[in-house]
Amino acid sequence: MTHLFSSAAGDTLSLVVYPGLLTIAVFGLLIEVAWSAVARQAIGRPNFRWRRPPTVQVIVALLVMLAAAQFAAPFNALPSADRNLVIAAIAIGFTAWAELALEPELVARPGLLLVIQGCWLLSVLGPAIEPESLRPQVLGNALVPALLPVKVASGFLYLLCLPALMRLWPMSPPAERRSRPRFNATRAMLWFPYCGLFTTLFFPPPTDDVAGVVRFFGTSVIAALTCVLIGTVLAQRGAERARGLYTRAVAPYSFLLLGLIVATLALTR
Amino acid sequence: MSEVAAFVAWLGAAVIVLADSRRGLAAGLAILAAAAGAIAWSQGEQGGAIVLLAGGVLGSALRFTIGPDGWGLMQPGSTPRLLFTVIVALVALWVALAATSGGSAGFRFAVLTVVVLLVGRLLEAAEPAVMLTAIAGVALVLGIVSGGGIVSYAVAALVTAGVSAMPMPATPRTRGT
Amino acid sequence: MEPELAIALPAAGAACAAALKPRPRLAFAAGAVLGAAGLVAVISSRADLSSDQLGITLTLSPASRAILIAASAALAILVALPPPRADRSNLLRWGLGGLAGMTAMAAAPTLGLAVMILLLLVVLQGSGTGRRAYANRFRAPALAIGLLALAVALAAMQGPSWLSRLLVLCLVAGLAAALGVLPYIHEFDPDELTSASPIPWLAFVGPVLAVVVVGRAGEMIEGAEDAFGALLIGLGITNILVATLASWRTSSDAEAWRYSFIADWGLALCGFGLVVPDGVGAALLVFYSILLGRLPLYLWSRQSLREKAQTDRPINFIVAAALAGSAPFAGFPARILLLRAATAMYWPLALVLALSFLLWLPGSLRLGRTIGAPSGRQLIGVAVALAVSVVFGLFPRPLLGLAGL
Amino acid sequence: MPPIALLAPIVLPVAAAVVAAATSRFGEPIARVVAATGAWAALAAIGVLWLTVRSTQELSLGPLGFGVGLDLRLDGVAVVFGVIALMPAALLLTLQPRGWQESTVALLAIAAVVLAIESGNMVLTAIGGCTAATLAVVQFDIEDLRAVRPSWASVMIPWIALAWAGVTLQIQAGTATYAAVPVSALTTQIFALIAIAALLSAGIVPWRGWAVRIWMRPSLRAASVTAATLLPLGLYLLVRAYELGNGRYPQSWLNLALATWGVLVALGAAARAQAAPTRSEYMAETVPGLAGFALMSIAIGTAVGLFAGLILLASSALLTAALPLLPDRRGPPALIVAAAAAGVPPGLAFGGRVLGLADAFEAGNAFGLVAVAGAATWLVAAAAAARSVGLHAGRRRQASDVLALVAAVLGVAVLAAGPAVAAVASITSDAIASVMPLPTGGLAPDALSIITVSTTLPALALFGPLLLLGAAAVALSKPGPVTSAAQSKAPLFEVPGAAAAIRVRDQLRSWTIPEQYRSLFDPAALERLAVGGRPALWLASLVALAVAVSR
Repeated sequence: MTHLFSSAAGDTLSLVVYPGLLTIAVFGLLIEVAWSAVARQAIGRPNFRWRRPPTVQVIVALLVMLAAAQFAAPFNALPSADRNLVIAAIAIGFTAWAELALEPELVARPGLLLVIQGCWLLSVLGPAIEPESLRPQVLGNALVPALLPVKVASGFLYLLCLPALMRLWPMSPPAERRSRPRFNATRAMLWFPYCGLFTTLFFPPPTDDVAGVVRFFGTSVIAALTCVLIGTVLAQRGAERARGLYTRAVAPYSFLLLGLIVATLALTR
Repeated sequence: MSEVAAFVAWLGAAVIVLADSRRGLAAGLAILAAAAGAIAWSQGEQGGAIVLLAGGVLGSALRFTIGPDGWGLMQPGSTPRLLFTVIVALVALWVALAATSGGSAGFRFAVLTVVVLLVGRLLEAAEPAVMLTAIAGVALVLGIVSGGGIVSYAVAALVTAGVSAMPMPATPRTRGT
Repeated sequence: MEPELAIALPAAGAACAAALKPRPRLAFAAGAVLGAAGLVAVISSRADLSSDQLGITLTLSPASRAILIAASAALAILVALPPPRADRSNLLRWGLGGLAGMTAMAAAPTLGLAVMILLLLVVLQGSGTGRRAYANRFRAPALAIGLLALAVALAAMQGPSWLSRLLVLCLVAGLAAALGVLPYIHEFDPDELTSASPIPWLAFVGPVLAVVVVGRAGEMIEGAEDAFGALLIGLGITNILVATLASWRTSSDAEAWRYSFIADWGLALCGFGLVVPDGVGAALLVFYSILLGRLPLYLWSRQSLREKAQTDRPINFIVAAALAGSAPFAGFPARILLLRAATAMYWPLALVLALSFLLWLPGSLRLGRTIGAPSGRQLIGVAVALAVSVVFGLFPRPLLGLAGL
Repeated sequence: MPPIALLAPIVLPVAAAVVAAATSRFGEPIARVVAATGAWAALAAIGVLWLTVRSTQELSLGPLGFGVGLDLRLDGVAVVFGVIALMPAALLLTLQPRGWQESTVALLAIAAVVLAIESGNMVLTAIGGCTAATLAVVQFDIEDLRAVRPSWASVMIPWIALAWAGVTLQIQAGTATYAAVPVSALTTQIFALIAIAALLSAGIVPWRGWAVRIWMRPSLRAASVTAATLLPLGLYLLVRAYELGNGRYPQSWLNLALATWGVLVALGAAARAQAAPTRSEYMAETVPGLAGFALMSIAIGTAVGLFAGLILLASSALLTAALPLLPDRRGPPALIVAAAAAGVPPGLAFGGRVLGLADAFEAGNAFGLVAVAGAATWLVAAAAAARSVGLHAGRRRQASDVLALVAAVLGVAVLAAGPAVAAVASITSDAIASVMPLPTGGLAPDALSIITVSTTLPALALFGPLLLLGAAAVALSKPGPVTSAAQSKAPLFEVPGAAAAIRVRDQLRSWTIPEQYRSLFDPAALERLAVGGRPALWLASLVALAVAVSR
C-alpha cells in the first residue's frame, strides 16, 4: 500500500506540476506570447480571474498532462521504466479531436489535419520500430549509425507537421465566434507537449541537473521557435500554398520515410 | 440341351418384344417359361424347373385372359423391334461365347438376351399388359440366376403368376395425401 | 422364426387393412396390432439369430434392422399424427405393405430374391390409383429391376475386367433408377397420392433397398470396389449439386420437396461410396433424418402446399434449419462423419462436400415456409419430428449402435 | 463441486427457455423475467463453478456417436470468455423488452455459445457454434424479416470449417480434444481452417460485413445479443489455437498475417466511421473496430498481447450492451459511449489499445509497422468519434431515459475501469497461463502495474490520479454551448479506390447472359428434360456412366 501511495504521489506530481500541467502552462504562455508578437496579433490579456474553465480546455489539459508525464525531462518523478511513447503520442493526438467533438467551429480542415497527424505519428513512432522499445529516453539515446537516417528524417517530418498541428497555418476555422483577438489557451497548452516530445525523441536524454534542465527546455524552445518561424512563413504564403505543401510535399515525404524505415528494418535484420 | 433352351428363351423373349396383345404376350411368356424350366432342369434343379414351368404357364394363362384382345404380333411399325431382337441376340451370343465363362454358354446367352430384350421392351412399351408380361419374364430369369435353391424358383414362379394376375390399373385423377 | 414373423405380420396387417376397408376402424385396429407385432419381431430379429424355417436362411443385418425400425417409427408417427385429409387406415395399409416388402428384401439371402421382392413392390405400387399414366409410373422402377437383374446375371459369370465394371454399373444405375435420383428421376405429380408417387421410393423403401444392394454388392464386385465407390460418389455429388440448386430454384414447392429428398440421397450415396465405416454411418444418419424428419414434414406440409400458404414464423425457420442439416439437428453429425470419411480418403473431396453443404440452405428456407402455420396434431407432429432430430443430432450413438457401427 | 455441475451453465438457459415458452400465455413480461433470470443464472453458475475450485474442471459423458465425446472443460480461458459473452447478453435480456419467442431463441443461443466455450474438443465447439449461429439467424428473422441480416451461409461456413479442422485433427492426431492434441498436429492447413472459422464466425472482416450491418437494423434486440455472443466466440477459437500449439501458432507469419488483418479490420471500420452520414451508422462501426484491435493484440502471440485482446473484448462487450440502449437524441450518454469506444484515456479501451500496440512494437520486425498502422487507425477512429457528435441520429428508435442512463453508466464504467487494468491482469493471469507461458516475473506481479518487455504500465498509480483529477475537473468545467444543430457532414477523407471498387462491384452485378444465349442456360428446360422420364435420356446416361466407370 505504501508503494502504491508513493508511486501515485510521484505520478501525480509529474502529472500536475512537473513536467505536467504547471510546466505546460508556463511554457505555453511564453511561446504563445512570442507567436502573437511574431504574427502581429493582439495577444489579448490572459484572464487570470477564476471562472469555470470550458470543458474542452479541461479535456485537453488532462490529455497533455498525461503526455508530458511521459517525457524524458530531467527530474521527472515518473520512473523512466514507466514512461511510454504510445501514451504520449496518442494523448497528444487526441487533443485535436477533443476540440472537434466539443467545439467543432474552432477546427479548420479536420480532414487535412488528420492526414498531417498521421504523418506526425509516423515521425513519432517510426524510430521506435527497430529499437523495439517505447521508452522515450531509449529512443532519444539511440545513436546507432544505422538508425540515424530514420531518426533525422523523422525529426524533419516532425518539424514540418508541427505548425499545422499547432494551428499556426493560415486556415480559418468554419465559424470564428470571437469578436476580438483572445488568448488561445488551448493552443498554449499544446506547445510544451509537442516540443517536449520532439526533444525527448530526437535528442539524448538530459541528466538530472540544472544543465540538463537548461538543455531540455532550451531544445524545446528552439523547436517551438522553429515552428513559429515555419508558421510565419506559411502565414505569409497563404492558405492554398500551405495546403499544397502538406498535401503535395509532406504526405509524399512521409511515404518516403516509411520506405526508409522498412529498408532500415530489412537491412538491420 | 441348354443351347436349344437358350434359343427357345430368346424366341420367347422376342415374341414378347414383338407382340402387342394378350395372346401373343401369353405365347411369349409360355415359351420363355418352358425355356427357363429347361435351363433349370439342365442345371440339375428338376424341382425348380417344374415349379418355374408351372408358374410361367399359370402366368401365361392369366395373361391370355387379361389385356388387349388378339395376337398383335408383328404389327405395323414393329420392324425396329425385330431388328432389336436380332442385334441383341448377336451381341449376347458374342458375350456368351467369346467374352464370358462360368456355367454353360447357353445359360449365359439365355440370361443376357432375355433380360436385355425385356428391359428394352419395358422402356419402349406404354401398354400395362405388355409391361407386366415383360416384368414377369424378368422374374423368370431371376428365378434361374438367383441361386437361392428351390425357394428362388418358387418365388419367381409366384411373382410371375402374381404379376400376370394383376388387373389393368385405372388412373382416376385424384388428389390427396 | 423372428425374420419370418417380421415379414408376415406387417403383410398380414396390410392384408387385413385392405380386406376390412369397408370398416375403417376395424381395419385400422387390426393393421395397428399386426404392425406393432411386426415391429416387435423386427426388433427381436438380431443378426445372430438367423432362421431357415422355409428352407432358406433369413437374417436381418444390423443396418437393415436399424433402418426397418426407423421406418416403422416413421409410420407410427404418421399414423398417430396423420396429415390433414389423410386416411389413417389407407396410410397404414400402404405403410405395412411397404414394411413387409422392405423386411423381406432385407432378410433375403441373395440379391436376386431381393430384386424379385422389389419387383413385386413395384407392381403393387403401380396397381394403385395414381394421376400419372401407368407406363410413366412403372417405367423407371421397372428399369431398375432390369438393371439389377442384369447385375445378378452378370454376377453368375466370369470374364474380363470390363464385365465386373459392367456389373458395378448395373448395380449403381439400378439402385439410382429404383430410388428415382439423378439421372433416373421419376416423373412427379404434386397432386398425386403420396403412396402412388415416387416419394415412397425416395423416402420409405429406398433406404432399405440401398442398404441391401450395397451390402450384397460386396461379394459380387470383387476387383471393382474402386469403380463401385467412385461411381457412387460421382452420382452422389451430382445429385447434391443439381438437387440442392433445383430445390431452391424450381417453380413448384412440391417439386422442391422432392429435390430435397434427392439431395439428401446424394449425401447417402457419397457415404456409401466412401466405404469406410464413417461414411456408412453418415449414410445411415441421413436415412434416419429422411425417415423421421423430412418424410413426416413433407406429408404435414402437403395441405399448405395445396393451399399455397407460406408463413415466416419461428417454427418455419427452425424447420428450415432442421432440413438444412444445421446443428443441432440430425443432419449435422451426418455431415461431420461424411467430412471425416472424405478427409481420410481424399481431402479435396471433403472440400467439395463442405462447400456443397451450404447449398442446402436456400432450398431449406423455402421448404420451411411451406410448412405453413401448423396447428393441433400437425403442430405436435412437427414438434416431435424436430425434437427427435435434435436428440439424434446431439447423440446419434444409439442409432449407429443399432446399425452395428 | 461435482463434475456434473459443469452442465449447469448450459442447462440453466435451456430450462429458462422452456419455462419462458411455457409461461408465454401469462404475458411477455413474465417470459422476459424468466429469460433474464436464465442468462444471469448461467453467468452465476460459471462464476460459482470457477470460484469454488479455481482450477480446471472436466466432465466426460462418453462418446456421442460421431467420433467425439461429450467432453466439457471449464478452465480459465473458458471462464473469461464465458463472462465476456454472458455479461452483456444477460444485461440485454434484462433491459430490452422482447417477445417470448425472441427470449426463448436468445436463451437457446446463449446455451449453445456456452456449450461451444465449455466444450473440451473442437468438433463439439463447432456444433455449439453452428447452433448459436443458426439461432442467431432465427432471432433476426423473428424480429424483423425485412431488415438486413447475415446470410445463413455466411454464418454456417465458419462452423463447417471448424468441424473440418476438428475431424482432420482426429484423423491426423487421433483426437480433437484441446488438451490432448499433440503440438505437431496443429499444421498450417488446420490452423488456416481455425482462423477462417474464427474470423468469419465473428464477422471480423475489413469490409462492411454482417457484424457491421446488423447494427443498422431498425431494432437492435437480436443484433446486440448476436454481437455479444458470436464476437467473443470467434476470437475464443484463436485463443484455443494457442493451447493446441503450446502457446504458438504453427508459423510466425500466421501471427503477422492475423495481426495485419486485425489492423485492416479496425482501419476499415474507422474509415467507414469517419464517413458515416448518421450517428447510428458511426456507432455500428465501433464494436467491429474494437474487435479489429482485439484481433491484432491476440495475434501477436505474447501473454501481454493476449491480455490486451481480452481487455478490448471486455470493453466491446460493455459497449455492445450500451449501444442499443442509447437514445437518438444528442446528449451526454452518446458522447460518453463514443468517447469510451474511441479509447479516451484512462479508459479500459485505452489501456487495452496501449498494451496491444506496445506489445506489437516490442515483438519487433514487421509487427512494429503493424503497430504504427494500428496507432494511426486509433487516431482515425478518434477523429470519427469526434465528428459523430454533431451528426444526425439516423434512426427513429425511442429509448427511455432510464435506458439512456444505463448506457451512460456502462460508458462511464469503460472509461473508469482503466486504472483497474492491472488488477484484471493479475486475475486473468491463470487463464492466460493455461494457453501460453507467462513472461518471467509474471504479467502483473503486484496488481498495480503491467510489465511489458521494455516498459511498465503503472495502471493504478498513473491512471488513478488522472481519473480522479479528470472527474473533478470535468465536473467543475463549463460545458461548451451546443454550437451547431445536428447536421450532415462531409467525410474527413475519401477512401482511395473505394469509389472504383464500388463501380466494379456494380458492373459485376449488372452482368447478365446475352438474350440469344439464355436458352442454353435455361434451368427450367434442363429440369423438364431431367424429370421427363425419357428412356432415351436414361440410356444415354447409362452409356455416360459406362464411359465414366471404364476410365
